[in-house]
This record gives sequence, structure tokens and C-alpha cells, in this order.
Amino acid sequence: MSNPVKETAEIFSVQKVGAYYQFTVVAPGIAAGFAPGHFVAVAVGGENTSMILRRAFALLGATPSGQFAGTIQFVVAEHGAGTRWITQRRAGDTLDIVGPLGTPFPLPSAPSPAVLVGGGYGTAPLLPLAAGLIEAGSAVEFLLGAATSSRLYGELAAKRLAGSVTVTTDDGSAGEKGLVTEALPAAIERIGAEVVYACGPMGMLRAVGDISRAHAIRAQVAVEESMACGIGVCMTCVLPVRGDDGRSRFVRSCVDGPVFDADRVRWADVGTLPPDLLGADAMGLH
Amino acid sequence: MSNPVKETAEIFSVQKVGAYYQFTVVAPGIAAGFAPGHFVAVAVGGENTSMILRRAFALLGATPSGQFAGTIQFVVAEHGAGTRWITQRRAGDTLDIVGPLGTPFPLPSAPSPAVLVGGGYGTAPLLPLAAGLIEAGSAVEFLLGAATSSRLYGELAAKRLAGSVTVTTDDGSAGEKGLVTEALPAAIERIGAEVVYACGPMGMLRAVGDISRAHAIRAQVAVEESMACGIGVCMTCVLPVRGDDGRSRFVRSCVDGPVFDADRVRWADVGTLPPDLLGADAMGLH
Amino acid sequence: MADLTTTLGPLTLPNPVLTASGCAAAGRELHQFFDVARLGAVVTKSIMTRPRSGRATPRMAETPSGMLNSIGLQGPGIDSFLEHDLAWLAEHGARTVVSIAGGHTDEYVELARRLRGHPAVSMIEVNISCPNVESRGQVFACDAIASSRVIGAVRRAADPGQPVFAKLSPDVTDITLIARACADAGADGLSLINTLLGMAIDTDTMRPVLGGVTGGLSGPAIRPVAVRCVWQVRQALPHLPILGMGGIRSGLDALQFILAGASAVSVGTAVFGDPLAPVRVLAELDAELDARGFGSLADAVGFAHRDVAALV
Amino acid sequence: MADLTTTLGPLTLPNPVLTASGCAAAGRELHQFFDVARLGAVVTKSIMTRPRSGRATPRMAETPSGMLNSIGLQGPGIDSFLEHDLAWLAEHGARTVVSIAGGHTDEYVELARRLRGHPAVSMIEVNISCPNVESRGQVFACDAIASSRVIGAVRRAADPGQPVFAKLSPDVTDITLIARACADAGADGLSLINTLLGMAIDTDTMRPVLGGVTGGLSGPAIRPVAVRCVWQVRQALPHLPILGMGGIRSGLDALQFILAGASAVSVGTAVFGDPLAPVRVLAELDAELDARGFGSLADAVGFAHRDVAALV
Ligand SMILES: Cc1cc2nc3c(=O)[nH]c(=O)nc-3n(C[C@H](O)[C@H](O)[C@H](O)COP(=O)(O)OP(=O)(O)OC[C@H]3O[C@@H](n4cnc5c(N)ncnc54)[C@H](O)[C@@H]3O)c2cc1C
Ligand SMILES: Cc1cc2nc3c(=O)[nH]c(=O)nc-3n(C[C@H](O)[C@H](O)[C@H](O)COP(=O)(O)OP(=O)(O)OC[C@H]3O[C@@H](n4cnc5c(N)ncnc54)[C@H](O)[C@@H]3O)c2cc1C
Ligand SMILES: Cc1cc2nc3c(=O)[nH]c(=O)nc-3n(C[C@H](O)[C@H](O)[C@H](O)COP(=O)(O)O)c2cc1C
Ligand SMILES: Cc1cc2nc3c(=O)[nH]c(=O)nc-3n(C[C@H](O)[C@H](O)[C@H](O)COP(=O)(O)O)c2cc1C
Ligand code: FES
Ligand code: FES
Repeated sequence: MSNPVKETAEIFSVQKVGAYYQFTVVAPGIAAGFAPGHFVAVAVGGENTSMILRRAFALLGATPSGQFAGTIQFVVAEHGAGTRWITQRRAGDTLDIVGPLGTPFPLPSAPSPAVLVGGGYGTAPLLPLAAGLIEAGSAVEFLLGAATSSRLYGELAAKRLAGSVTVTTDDGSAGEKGLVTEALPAAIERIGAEVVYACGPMGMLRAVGDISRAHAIRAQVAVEESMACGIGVCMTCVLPVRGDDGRSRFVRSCVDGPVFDADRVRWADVGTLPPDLLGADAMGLH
Repeated sequence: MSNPVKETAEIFSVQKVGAYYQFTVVAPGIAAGFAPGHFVAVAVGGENTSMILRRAFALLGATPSGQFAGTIQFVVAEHGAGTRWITQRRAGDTLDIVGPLGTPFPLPSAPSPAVLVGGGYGTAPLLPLAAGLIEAGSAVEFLLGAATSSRLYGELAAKRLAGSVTVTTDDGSAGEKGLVTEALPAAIERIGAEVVYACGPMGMLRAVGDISRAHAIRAQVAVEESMACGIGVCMTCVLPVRGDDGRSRFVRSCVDGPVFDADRVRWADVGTLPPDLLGADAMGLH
Repeated sequence: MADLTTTLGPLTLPNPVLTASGCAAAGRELHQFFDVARLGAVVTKSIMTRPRSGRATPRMAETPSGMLNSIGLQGPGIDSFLEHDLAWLAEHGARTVVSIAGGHTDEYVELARRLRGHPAVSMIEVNISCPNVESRGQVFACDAIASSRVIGAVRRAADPGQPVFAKLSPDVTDITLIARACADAGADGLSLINTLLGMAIDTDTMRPVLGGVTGGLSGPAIRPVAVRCVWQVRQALPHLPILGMGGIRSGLDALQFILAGASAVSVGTAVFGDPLAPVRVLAELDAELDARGFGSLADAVGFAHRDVAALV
Repeated sequence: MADLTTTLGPLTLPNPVLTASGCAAAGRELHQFFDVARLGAVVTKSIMTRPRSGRATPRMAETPSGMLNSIGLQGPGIDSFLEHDLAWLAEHGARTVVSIAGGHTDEYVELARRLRGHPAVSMIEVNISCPNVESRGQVFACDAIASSRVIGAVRRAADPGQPVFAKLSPDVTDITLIARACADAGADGLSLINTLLGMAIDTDTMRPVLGGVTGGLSGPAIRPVAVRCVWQVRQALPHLPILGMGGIRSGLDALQFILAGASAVSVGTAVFGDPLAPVRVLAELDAELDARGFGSLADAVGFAHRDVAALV
């Protein structure tokens, strides 16, 4: 995992893409260390803000320094006060960014057909992943889902990369009506997938994990958990995860994730303290 | 005192004038109630700021609504984080302003020669005052002082209004070298002044009061004390002032001031609790 | 439109948003911006028996999302208050909660007596978070016995028709102990919370900013502490009415306090940033209650405690 | 350039800026951004005897100029700490203050014993602001007797060459009482302050945000309370060394604590907003001391108390 850096990044461009804002910012240090699955932590609110914590965004891509200084891209959905502030920035403004952070998507050692499942802006980190997989000789099929058409992201880019893209929306305003995971079994069978990659809401990731397990293949999923530091020092972003030794522990999603093997994540116990977790007995004392 | 209002005021223009920033903002409600000596309280920091209190600025002037919506003007000197934020605003931005606030300069009932003493940006509220005095037939002479030439304000406007303007700077970089109050006795005698008006640092106001008393004439001075509310509800802006009954009290400078008869202000006791103050004995108990 | 009426013990108010003592004087200044009779009630600056100068300036310092004040309870004394302020409030039809403060128990009792029978007085808020001369400057509210002595005496002396609320300081080891002591002494409810004791040092003069050296910290910065205090007292004394305050600036802030167990809220420091804050918070709270399908404010009081096991 | 060396009792440090327990893990992550050996010392996450899962998520909530955390002291236990973390710190030449926590006095004693003779351990910070099993969840630090029992036992059990600092909670009626009790029990100094107990309610789910319901409030919002605690303890115990913390984000913030009486400061929550905060604060503090003509950091410690009459 390359060393993360803190950069004052000038915004090169901000494009409205459906409900989202696609940022391209000049950040050569971060761009140099980029791998699909990495995220960045962006300071919000400017000088004298009351919002003291950074907000995390998966990287859509990076162009290393060459003729011009390296840039990175990420997609922002307005959610609360912090993301709203970011969406109000304009080209020429600067953002204080730390990255690249987290453990990226593990790439298969040999070419292996893969289905990529993106929920909402979750497609963003899957696009550079697809490019890498294809370049390494893997066949890739995209499934893009969202609540409604304006919250889809990356359909065009996905088509350009992987030819066939299946789109679903819960309300049927685009593509097939229904959950994106409903299209997953057929997609797995269609290309004889050996691995599934996914990024999007936790519920979707859980379903991807179940379906992949049913097809005896691995699913690498990029999770979202509230993060105070994003660099592994605060212990707020933990998930209950089964270790290689079979024992479950609270594991930091910002450093050991955000990409996890779906099978290892105890989805049903997220937000609870499973009694069999390492050190759970010590909690009982207090 | 007209009712103050809260207005979302669009910035019409921001002009750099020496070390200061002169704001013209569209605020018809505030403009309608303006009188020289009034001030406004401006919210700073924008959405989600950690700076929760307003900053006070004396009004440089106001143009009531006519063909266009009424505007007000004030001059901002960068001091700390809040004023710095204001100086970074641009035309088209909006400011959240409450005003007009405070008790304005009392005008003489009959025409009477007046000397107006402005320290730094303190000249700002004296300009509309001078216009009013001259219109009412009073002769007006201006004394403008500052630490250095870039911190002078309003020399040109003062000259246009009152012809003769005496300028002093502590470092001699403009006009006569020395304190503005050193030029006051001569000015009082020159025009047979019957009243002195002043606005500027507290030390200067005190000296103006002493010199005026020595010449047996009144001095109306606009003070600056840290203000949390600016509208008379918090009791943070008090000064020790002698009442008509001779008894001294802590008096709110935001509603009963900022303009005071210099003779009534117990300058030597500002920042202390004089034992003879009304209710000071009650403090001893605790 | 949700039914916003609320009760503070025997007192019924048309809506749950009040001013906070010391942040609205006696209502006159705010009346320039909105009709103070629109509020649930106006809570007045803590009044004492005799005129009181208050502390030397500087009396304020801005802090991150907050402010420090060391006013020192400046006020004209009860006589002037009754003659001018209370009369003005009565004239303008504003429900009034009179905040009283004292250095000794008998000073509180005298104040309660002076307020007996006054039609304009809806309730008494007893500010026991001020320095108590009897225990060398310690505040009453930090001492369960001293608190219950004052509250008991005020309850006995006050007009039976006027509910007596004890206003507590958060700067205690266990606020539920003080709360219980006040309830046992006859308090009709509790006002939670007063300011936190804090301080700032001017890095230029290299001396305390405040003339009073330390002061009270208020504003959004202390909101999490205030919500915690309301929650804990609600858990310990589920039936004792609570007037919640501490950094409320929006309808959603107010809703947090209501869900934690407050039947009404006071808006204090927010008034300095927005003189219309009290009526704005009232309108926002109304809309937030509707959006969540609450038929009445009362339904939302303490709603966050549902199926949360009573905590250790 | 001011001489930045400082002392925490018998321990001399090259400069006064440390990390805060729980905000820097064991230094490995921050080392990616700057050499942790540049700091006065690294204060590690409170470690206990056995592995501890910590509480259920959500474990954090952002608040105005602050945050709430309910981690619940997650940690691998002393064995893993000694083998991995302490070894790493020693390898990288970082002075290390090991924070220890326990549910019973004897757990603290065992931890102190395990640290005896470790060359990499410069000091022990005793986190007594965590729930004390013996008094039904009350924290040790809220009870002078329980605090002094733990501190006394740790002082006796610990390596004489390792200073023992007691880390106090601000959520007490009179922090100087707890401070004096710890000093009398043999504490070499005090770490002031731990987080304030707070809470937030999610107005959508209408339930507490934190899995642990309440949590610790930290960041710039609590700085005025932290400075007040340092000031009060300095007044009461002028010769007891203080490690000050609470919302420090700049050199000027750190200077406030030094002037109030702290000989060193910890930078905690600010690291989440700026991973380089500790070294930036150090550089800024150095410049601010120079600008004010302080020949050394030591000259500035407690400077704000000069000619301020001891307060009631
Ligand atoms: C690894 C990772 C990758 C992400 N990638 C993207 C992305 O590519 N595009 C995008 O738009 N969003 C992304 N998110 C979600 C984004 O970080 C949150 O929407 C954002 O933090 C919310 O901040 P806010 O100020 O808008 O909301 P507020 O509710 O005001 O946030 C308050 C606090 O809670 C935290 N928080 C609130 N909601 C979330 C959430 N859903 N996830 C994480 N933290 C939260 C915030 O970080 C902040 O500290 C990602 C989150 C993570 C953890
Ligand atoms: C009645 C009145 C009229 C004024 N007129 C003008 C004017 O025309 N032009 C101008 O540039 N300035 C004027 N000032 C001063 C101006 O209000 C302060 O410079 C400003 O409040 C400082 O805020 P800051 O955020 O820059 O400084 P900070 O130090 O960050 O302010 C922190 C807090 O202290 C208060 N404060 C700090 N310094 C002062 C001060 N000198 N006076 C009052 N409050 C202070 C601030 O209001 C704020 O609440 C006036 C002040 C008053 C009271
Ligand atoms: C300037 C100021 C003066 C205050 N005066 C009093 C007072 O006289 N009596 C009292 O009980 N509380 C007083 N308070 C405390 C407030 O009533 C309130 O309890 C506290 O500020 C928290 O609420 P807030 O954050 O909304 O202001 C005062 C607060 C401020 C800021
Ligand atoms: C996420 C987090 C975890 C913490 N863990 C501990 C801990 O394990 N032991 C301890 O003594 N203090 C702990 N603290 C408290 C800090 O060490 C510090 O005392 C407090 O946060 C105030 O300083 P700050 O505002 O700079 O963070 C923690 C604080 C935070 C925010
Ligand atoms: S967000 Fe701090 S450890 Fe993961
Ligand atoms: S500034 Fe609040 S009363 Fe004057």
C-alpha cells in the first residue's frame, strides 16, 4: 500500500453528471499511488468551519504526472452539509485531500471473467478496475443499478470499456425495473464469472456476497462505514470480519478495507457486538 | 430609534481603499432607518461556520430606496478571522445584516461650529454626520488621524464636504507627524467649536473628551466594545457611565451607545469594576 | 399541522419554544424583531433582590461554535424588574417565566414571595447554578443538599399556582443525583442545562480574556453535553418535566432535545447570531414534527427512549 | 529559536508536543506522514490486559467543532502490544508514553508491572476516565478515593524510572479535588483532560446515533473547558506537572495551554482533520514563542498566572 500524502489540490473541473458532481483535481502525489479501490479523504467547510472531519470518496481514476501535473477524479453525491459544501466548489478553488487510502481491489493472478456490480455512484471505482482487468485479459460484464435513472453513474464509460452493460432501476425509470442483484445470477452464468466485484450500498453488497457464494465464486466488495480519520488511527470505521483463523474481529474498513471478501464480512452483525467476537467477553465486564 | 431589521443583503460593490474594504450592499430596510452614528451587525463565516457571533460596523452612509433599492455602506478593516472572511466576499455574494443599531450622534438644535475627529476607519460614520451638520448650517472642520498613511480613511470625502481637513499620522507618513488629538485644541479655537464629534480607538476618544472639557464644550464620541448580540440582550458590551443622577452604572454601549457624551464615560475605569458603581456592593457578597 | 401545545408540569404552553434566561433580557429588545407573545414563554434574565453591577469587562469571548460569558448576573433588582419589565411583559401578553438567583437560600425565598399572585408570572426558574456564598463560591447546583434546600424553600414560599423549575449546571459528577434531590425537594421540573465553566487566554496579552477569568460556555459546541444531560435525567426520572437548552439553533436541534425527553426548549446564544432564532426554530420544529407524522409535540417527547433498555 | 525542551516531572522531552491516546494508535499510521520520533513523545491507545472488542458501531458522530466517539477501548491486549507496537516504537526511536486502562485496580497494577524495565517506555499515562466495574459503571476519575487507590497502586508497582501521570475526566464537580487526591497518592503529574460525556440523537432514525448511546466529546468545541481545567489545577497544585489536551489544532491553541500551566500538550482529534497536525502545531508553537520573546518553552509555562491573585 503506497504511502498516502496530504495535498492542496486545485480543482481542474467540476461536471454535473446526473445527480452527481464529477471532480477532476490536480493531485500528482495521490495520482502516483492510485490503484482501483483506493479512496481519498477531503477536508470540507473551508477556513473556520465547524465541520472538523474529512469526507471519503472512492477514486474514479487518476492520470499520473506527464506533460501536465497528475490529476485524480472522484464523484460526489450531495448527502449532508459536508458533501453539499464540496458540490459548491468551482474550478480554480483548492481542496485539501489525503490519499490514496485503503486497500485496493485485489486483481486475479490469471485472466478470469468478472462481473462488476455498481450501485449508484458505486460504479465509479469499478471503471478503472474494469480497464485493468480487461488489459490483463479478463472478460468483464457490468451491472449498473440505482434507485432511479438520475442516480445511475458511468453507463457510457462502462459501455465503452466492456461492451455489454445491464442497467436496472428500482423504479424502472431506466433499464430493467428491479434490483441490480436480480440480474447477477444470469450475468455470472453468461460469462462463466470466476469473480464478482461490487461497490454500492451495504444491502447490495450483502446480496452480491450471497449470490456469489451460491455460485461458489468470490466477491470483492468495497464497503462504506462512517470514518473519522480514514487513516487507521481512530477505530470508528470497524466491521465484524472473520479472520483467516476463523475468529471474528472488529476490523478497520479504512485500512484493511474498504475492499473485503464478501464472505468474510458478518453482514447480519454489522452495527452489533457479536458475542463470539475476539475480546467481546471483555466488554461484558463493564 | 427606528426598529432594526434583519436583511439578506446582496453586495453591490467592494472597493479597496488604502488598508480598508468599502462595502456597498443592497439593504433597503436598514437604509430607511439610517442616521449617522448607527452601526450594523454582520454574520460571518457562511454556512456551517464555527464563528457564531456577528461583527459590528459603523455605517458610512445609506441611500434610501428610490429608483433602485436602498443601499448602505460600511468600511471593514481586517482584524481577525471574521473580518478577514468579510473582506474575501465579492460583489454578488450576500451578507446577513442586522441594523440600524445603536443610538446615533445627537445633532445640535441650532447651527454650531463642530470639529470632527476620525481615527483610522473611525472617519467613516463622521462623513454623513458632517453632511447633516453642514446642511443644518453648522461649520465643520475635520481632523483625520491614523498610525500610518494606509490606515487613514476618507480624506478626499472630508475635503469635499468641509474644505479644510487636518491630517496626522503617528509615523509622519502623511500630514503632520503626531497624534490627531494634538491638533484638536487649535482646531477648536480656529472655528470657535461648540461641539466635538469623534470616532476611533478608545484612547483617542478619551483624549478628545479631556481636551473638549478643557475648552468647556461637549464631545460626542462613538465607542467600540466587544459585542456578542449588538441588540441589547446579552450585557457583554457595557461601559461604566455616569448617569444624569450622578450615579455610575454599567451601561450597554450597543443600545445606549455607541455614541456617548465623553464626559459621562469613566474612561479610567473601563475594564474594571469601580466600587461606587450601582450594584457593585452586591458583587462583594460573592 | 402537529398540535404544539405542551405542558411543564401544571403549566400548559401554546408551544414548546422559549427564550433562555440571560439571552433575551425581558423581551423588549426581541419584540422589535417579532412579537414575543408568539413564543411558548419568555424566560427573563435571572433577577436578584438588589441591583447588581455584574463583573468587569471583557465579559465575552468567542470560541469554536460557542462563546464564553462572564456577565456576573447584572440586573436592576426585583423592585425595578416588577415595576418595569414584568409590567411590560404583562402589557404585551407574553407568558413569562421569571428566573431568580441568590447568594443565600433566604434571598431566593424573598424573590419567590415578591412574585406571588402576579398574573403575568407563569413559572419560576430557579437559577441555582450561580456562586453560593455559603459554600465559598461553589455553585448551589453542584451540591445536592444545598440545591434541595433552596428548591424546597422556594417551593414552599412561592405561589402554589406557579410551577418551580430548578435550573441545573452540567459541571457535576452525576447530574441525576442533583436532579433527584431537587425533585424530592418539590421541584415541578428541571431546566437542563446552564453553561459549562470554561476559559480562554488571550495569546497577545497572555492573560485570561475575561475580566472574571472563567465564564460560562454556551452555544452549539455544548449541545452534545446538553442532550446527554436531558437523556440521563429522563432515564432516571421519567415523569419529571424537562425544559431543555444548550446550543439549539434549528428545529432539528430542538427535536433532538424533545426526543431525548424535553417537553419544551429554550433558545439562548442562537439569538445573538439570529434575533429571529426563537420563532424560526418554532416554525422549523413544527415542520419536522409534521414530516415525521407526529400528531402532537407531546407524542415526540422522550420518543428516542422507546425500547432502549434502561442503562446501567 | 526558543529552547523547546520540557520536563514532565523527572522525564525530559526534546519538545512539548505529543499525540493523544486513542488518536494515533501506536504511531505506525502517522509515521507514513511524518517521522513520529520528531514528537516530544507518542502516547499510545489505552491498552488493557486482555484483547477487547470495543463497542458496536456507529462509533462516531460529528458535532459542531467537535465529535463524539464510543470506541469502548478496543485493543489487542498487553501481550500483542508489547510484541508488536512497543517493539515498533522502540525500533523507530520514538519516546513512548504508554496509556493503560482497567476495570479493577489490580488490572492497572498488572499492566504497570508488564511495562517495568522496558527501555522504550518513557512514561505511563493512567486512563482512569473509563468505566469502573467496582462502582457500577461510574468512572474512576469521578471519585477521588477510587482514583487515588488506582494511582497509588500503579505508582508502587511501576518502574521507578517511569513517571506515572493520571489522566482526569472533566465531568466532575471539582477537578482540583481529584487532582489533589492523585497527587497525594503519588502521581508524578496529570493529563488534563479526557473527553466530556455527550450524546447525539439521529433525527431520522429518532434514536441515539452511537451504538454506545453516549460517547466522549472532543475537538475545538471542548477547548475552553480543557483550558479552564488546566488553569484550576495549576492554581491548586502549582508544582504538579500537567500534560494539557483538548481541542488543540494550532500553535496558538497549544500556547493557551502552556500559558495556563501545561508543560506539554497532546494533539488528538485534530489529527483526523490533518494527519500532520502534531508537527505543524510544534512548528507554529515554536514560532509563537519566538515572536513573544520567550527564550524557552519553560519560561512560558503558567505565564498567564503572573500577578493574578489566587482565586476563591
Ligand atoms: C470508503 C468510502 C468511500 C466513499 N465514496 C463515495 C463516493 O465516491 N461518492 C460519494 O458521494 N460518497 C462517497 N462516500 C460517502 C461519503 O463519504 C458520505 O456521503 C459523506 O461522508 C457524508 O458527509 P456529509 O457531510 O455529506 O454528511 P453528514 O451527515 O453531514 O456527515 C456527518 C459525518 O458523518 C459521516 N458520514 C455520514 N454519512 C456517511 C456515509 N454514508 N458514509 C461515510 N461517512 C458518512 C461524514 O463523513 C461526517 O463525518 C464514501 C464513503 C466511504 C466510507
Ligand atoms: C459599534 C462598533 C462599530 C465598529 N465599526 C467598525 C468599522 O466601521 N470598521 C471596522 O473594520 N471595524 C469596526 N468595529 C470593530 C469590528 O467589529 C471588530 O474589528 C470585529 O468585530 C473583530 O472581529 P474579527 O472576527 O475580525 O476578530 P476576532 O478577534 O476573531 O473576533 C472575535 C470576537 O471578538 C469580537 N471583537 C474582537 N475585536 C473587537 C473589537 N475591536 N471591537 C468589537 N468587537 C471585537 C468580535 O466581534 C468577535 O465576536 C466596530 C466595533 C463596534 C463595537
Ligand atoms: C450572555 C449569557 C447570559 C446568561 N445569563 C443567564 C442567567 O442570568 N441565568 C441563567 O440561568 N442562565 C443564564 N445563561 C445561560 C443560558 O440561559 C443557557 O442555559 C445556556 O447559555 C445554554 O443555552 P444556549 O447554548 O442556547 O445559550 C446565560 C447565557 C449567556 C450566553
Ligand atoms: C477516537 C478517540 C479515541 C480516544 N481514545 C482514548 C483512549 O483510549 N484513552 C484515553 O485516555 N483517551 C482517549 N481519547 C481522548 C483523547 O486522548 C483526548 O483526551 C481528548 O480527545 C481531548 O483531546 P482532543 O480534543 O485533542 O482529541 C480518545 C479520543 C478520541 C477522539
Ligand atoms: S476511520 Fe479511523 S480507523 Fe478507520
Ligand atoms: S452587545 Fe449584547 S447587550 Fe450590547
